Amino acid sequence: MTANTALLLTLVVPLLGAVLIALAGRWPNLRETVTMVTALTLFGLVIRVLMGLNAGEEIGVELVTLFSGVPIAFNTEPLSILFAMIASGLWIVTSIYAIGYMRGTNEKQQTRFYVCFAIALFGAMGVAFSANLLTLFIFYEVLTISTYPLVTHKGDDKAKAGGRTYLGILMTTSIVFLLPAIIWTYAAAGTLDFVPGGILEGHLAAGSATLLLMLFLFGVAKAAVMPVHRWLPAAMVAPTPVSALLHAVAVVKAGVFTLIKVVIYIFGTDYLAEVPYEQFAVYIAGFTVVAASCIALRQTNIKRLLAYSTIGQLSYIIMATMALAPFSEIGAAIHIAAHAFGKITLFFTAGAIYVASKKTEITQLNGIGWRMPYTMTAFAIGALSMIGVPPTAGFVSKWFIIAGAFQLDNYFVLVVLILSTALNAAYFLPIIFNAFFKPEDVTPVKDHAEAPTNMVIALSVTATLTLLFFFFNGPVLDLETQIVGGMP
Amino acid sequence: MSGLGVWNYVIIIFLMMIGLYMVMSSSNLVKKLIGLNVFQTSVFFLYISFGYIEGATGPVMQEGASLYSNPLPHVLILTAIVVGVATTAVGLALSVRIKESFGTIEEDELHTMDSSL
Amino acid sequence: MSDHLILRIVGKFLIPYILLFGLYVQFHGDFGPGGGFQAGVIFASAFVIHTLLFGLESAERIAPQWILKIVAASGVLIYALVGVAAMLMGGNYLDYDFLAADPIAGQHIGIILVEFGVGLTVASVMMLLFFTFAGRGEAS
Amino acid sequence: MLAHLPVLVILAPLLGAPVASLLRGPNWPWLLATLLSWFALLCSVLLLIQVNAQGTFIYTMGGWEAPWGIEYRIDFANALLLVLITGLASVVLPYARLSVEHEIGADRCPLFYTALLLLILGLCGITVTGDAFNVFVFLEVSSLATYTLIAMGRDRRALTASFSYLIMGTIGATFYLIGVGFLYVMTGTLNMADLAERLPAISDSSTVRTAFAFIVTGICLKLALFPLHLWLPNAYTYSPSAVTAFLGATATKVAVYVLIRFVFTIFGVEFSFGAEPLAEILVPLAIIGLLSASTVSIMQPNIKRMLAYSSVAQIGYIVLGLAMGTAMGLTASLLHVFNHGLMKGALFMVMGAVAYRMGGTSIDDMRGLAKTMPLTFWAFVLGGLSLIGVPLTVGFVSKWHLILAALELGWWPVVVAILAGSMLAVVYVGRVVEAGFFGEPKDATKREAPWGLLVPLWVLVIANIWFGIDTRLTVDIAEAAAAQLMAGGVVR
Repeated sequence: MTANTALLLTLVVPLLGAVLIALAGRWPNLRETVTMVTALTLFGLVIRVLMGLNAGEEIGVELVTLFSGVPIAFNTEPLSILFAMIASGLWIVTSIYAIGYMRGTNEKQQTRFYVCFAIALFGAMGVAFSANLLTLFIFYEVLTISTYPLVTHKGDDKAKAGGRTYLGILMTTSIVFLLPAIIWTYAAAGTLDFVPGGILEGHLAAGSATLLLMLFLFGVAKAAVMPVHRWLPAAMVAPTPVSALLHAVAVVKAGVFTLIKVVIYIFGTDYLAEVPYEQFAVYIAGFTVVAASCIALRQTNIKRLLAYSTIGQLSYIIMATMALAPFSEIGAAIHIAAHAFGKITLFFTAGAIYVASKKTEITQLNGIGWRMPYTMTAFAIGALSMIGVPPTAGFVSKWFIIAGAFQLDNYFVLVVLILSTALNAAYFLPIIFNAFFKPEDVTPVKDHAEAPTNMVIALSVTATLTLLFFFFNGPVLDLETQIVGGMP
Repeated sequence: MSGLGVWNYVIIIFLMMIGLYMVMSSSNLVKKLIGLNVFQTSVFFLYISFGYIEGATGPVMQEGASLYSNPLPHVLILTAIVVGVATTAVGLALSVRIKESFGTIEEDELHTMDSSL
Repeated sequence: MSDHLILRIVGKFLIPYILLFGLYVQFHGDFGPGGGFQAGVIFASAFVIHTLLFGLESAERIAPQWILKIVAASGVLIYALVGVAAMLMGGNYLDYDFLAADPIAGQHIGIILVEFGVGLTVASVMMLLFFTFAGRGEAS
Repeated sequence: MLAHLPVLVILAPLLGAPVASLLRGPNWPWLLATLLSWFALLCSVLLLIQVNAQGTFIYTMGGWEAPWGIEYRIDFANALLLVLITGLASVVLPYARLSVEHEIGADRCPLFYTALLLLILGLCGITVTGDAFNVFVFLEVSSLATYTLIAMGRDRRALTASFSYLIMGTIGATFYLIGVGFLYVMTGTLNMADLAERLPAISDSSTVRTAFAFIVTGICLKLALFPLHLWLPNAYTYSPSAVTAFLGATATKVAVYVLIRFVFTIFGVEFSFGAEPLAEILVPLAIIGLLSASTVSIMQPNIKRMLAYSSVAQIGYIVLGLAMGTAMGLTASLLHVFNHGLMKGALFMVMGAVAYRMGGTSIDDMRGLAKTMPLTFWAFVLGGLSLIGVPLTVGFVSKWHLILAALELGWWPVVVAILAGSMLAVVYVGRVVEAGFFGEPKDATKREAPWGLLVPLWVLVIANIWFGIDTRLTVDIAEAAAAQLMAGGVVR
């Protein structure tokens, strides 16, 4: 199998999986086997593409031409392979987890759940391997639409309201900001291909370039920059596996991934540095980091807290990208991975707590650490990664971002990082402390122990990954330095 | 067409306005149709007066005639008249059925029955 | 109006001439003013007078609605098929030149046939319209 | 036979209509009409291929050369329209069998199919003819058929809807007739190509300007441009489902075609946009129309009516494109003519299927549709996405070109308006989808619509996706047509 075939199959397999899952809907065991097989196959295919990339194979597939010069085309580069690996790899873990969660909570419409999940992965793969902005936009929308039934899974009024906010914001921004930005780019440059060094240089007036950058920044609402972040907390009405994989990994990372792509391959970092007021993007992201952390501090619901934490972490990545230092670009790419491992662990634990004890509020967690030791240990690891304490994944990326800030003497970035680290610590550490060292204040509704085994396995795996990433980040680092053209 | 000066147009415009005014102002559906007919007929006159040439004979080949009226507008209007008849017939048929199912053909009464009309 | 003796007598007297005049206008159409439209209306007007004078039932005995429908449809078909015939004989649609060996004869044949079709349709449709409206009033 | 293609398209319904009126029962006329519409589609496709291969296709009726006789003149623009009309007819007719028998009753079926064939005849006729007066005749043929078809709706309000359409439609057509009369007086010809040749020399005269005003106003009435759209919502709401699907997809589009033909071919770009303030008039009307109609459609409890208002809004997009007076804008306009035909056809057919099972088309009837009629529901979702303009659907293709055209002119406020219109579409489509997805079915015992309705429906839905992905056919033809029209369009 050539790498090109593998690339195409990464798109075909999740779709095919969706169809098979739908067909196997009546037999839950078969259905979940299919899900697992699909996830494993997909991961294998992504690995094959990675091997092709490392071996220097020519990778690129063109399907049909939509508009003159803009085909639906796919290729790969270090950033996309990283995103694809995270999304597909964590899908395996999430599937294991989801089986436990969905059965544990007796959700309805489970077949629809798995089908939509597979389609969402299809969207994520498409986003990852898009060779041009239009292809990316198409899969971006596939991702939006396919996750809507997942967000509204419960079907009650609260879910509907959440779904409305979710779809409303994502659709509005993508239609009102992102689409015109793309068409404008096309009108100016005559192409939408992702080219190292960018395609816009010399095609736009200075003021227009600033406006275009802002259109992209707010158009890609999946990156959740304030004030277009509100869909993310709203999406927390979804079942936890959805929040875990999609709203900590696939969907939100598709957002920041898009922005990084735009910065590196559409504008080009050199050109962007000349765009006036480009630093506004850094300030907006920095503000989002601090503001989101402050809001997170006041949350009582675990998942909402995690959602605001995600908003803050995403803006780290955006801030690092927009800072335009080579180190910070690498840091941004690595933080996609680092945050993914940490945040999925946190969501897994939130779901595990819910399944085991039906608890959703932070105040109820006192002393729970001794009832659910594995879960809460994993929680602690995830939280430490969010704060950026070694030896966790979060430390690695933060290191690079800070290095980038020094490269440019950008003290704003530095201050934001320090401030937010303090805030992160302020809202995560008390939870860990209370869970292990405070006594349970009320007797729980039911006497519970750990969550179902597959959930514990899943969250242990991701927690381990969070730790391992600290020690074995070499390959990823080597890969991602390619995007800035070698180690700076 | 010099023989008529511009009077034919004056008359035609007058008829046209009468027709349009009837369509707009009368609430009775049949009267609306009559107005529509007047309006259409004024246009027929317009065409026919286009075709008139002073001193010309009818457009059939004959000895001693060199100037013929233009037959084409007449042909066109013949078609338009047929169309007009058909429209009137459909309109009247509709009025009959409206009368049968609503019991009235007064537009304001129809409106009071159903505001969405 | 069946009790208006004068009208009835005059009507009876006039109707054949109206029909005859209709036929004249119909078949004179390719030489002088005339043709299917006018002829059809004149022809139908005779029936309208008949209906007014002798009642709908009597008129419908002469020209039942189902026959009129067939006639109306076949008039259109005659028109369309003449065109098709011209097409099959090598010309464009409705190119009468090709209907006979001599183009002028072809034009005559074509015009007469087409006008005949038009006349049939116009006459029968006019009658149908009148009968339909007249019949509607009685029923309700 | 290839030389006769333009007339064969017309001939099929012309021969079919009288025969259908004589047949009995619901099925025979249906079968005849369906086969003939397929035949017409075949001819249109062949015609399009011919035009693509050999350029403009001219057919003289009765062998009379152009200024004396009527000629049919097919270039890219009308070839595309013909494919749309006959294609939609070919899909709607198979669908009509069950729907019409259900809504109209078996005894009136022959009449229905006769009228429908006449409607197809009229629409195709307007499209192929190269004679300005002939357009009027076919316009009235199609209009008369339309009035009849609308009046066949089950609701008695169909009658009043049909009546007001009759009044408005006739006024519009008569306006058009006045305009054509003026042109004839000034030029002595009715042939479009001749008109185009002779008009530039005398374009200063006030008669020509008056003619232009009358013609544009008359056609805008027929194409339901805001604020002349008042006849449309009721007409679409109360007519039988199959009729709404066909009308919604084609009737106003043909009027758009006539407008394009007059503005670009006959009067020419320089006159229409230079001497006359066409853009200044049409652009604001189009924008107000698309925004206000979209807003109104959000509040409609009857989904058919909602879609009707959405049609008025979409007409706004189409007119906006052509009112730009650029090749790009015209391309977008032609594309949207075709694409909107596909999506509205599909959506109205969905409503027909809903009416078939649920007995109504209000939002209450749509509740819980995802459970009771999943295939119908998903067809609505896909059609709705196309209406919004989500990528990979046809709606996206035309919106893309429209925005590109507006950007080319630097009309930023127009871009904003187009996007705002899309947002409103999200709301009104989303509202129905939400009801269908989460609502409790009014009657849970209802089953999926029969295959006779579903298959044609899904054919259109798939066409929506297909032409959204494979844009070669539509975009290339629309671009070629736009280039031809911008160049004056007259190729002797």
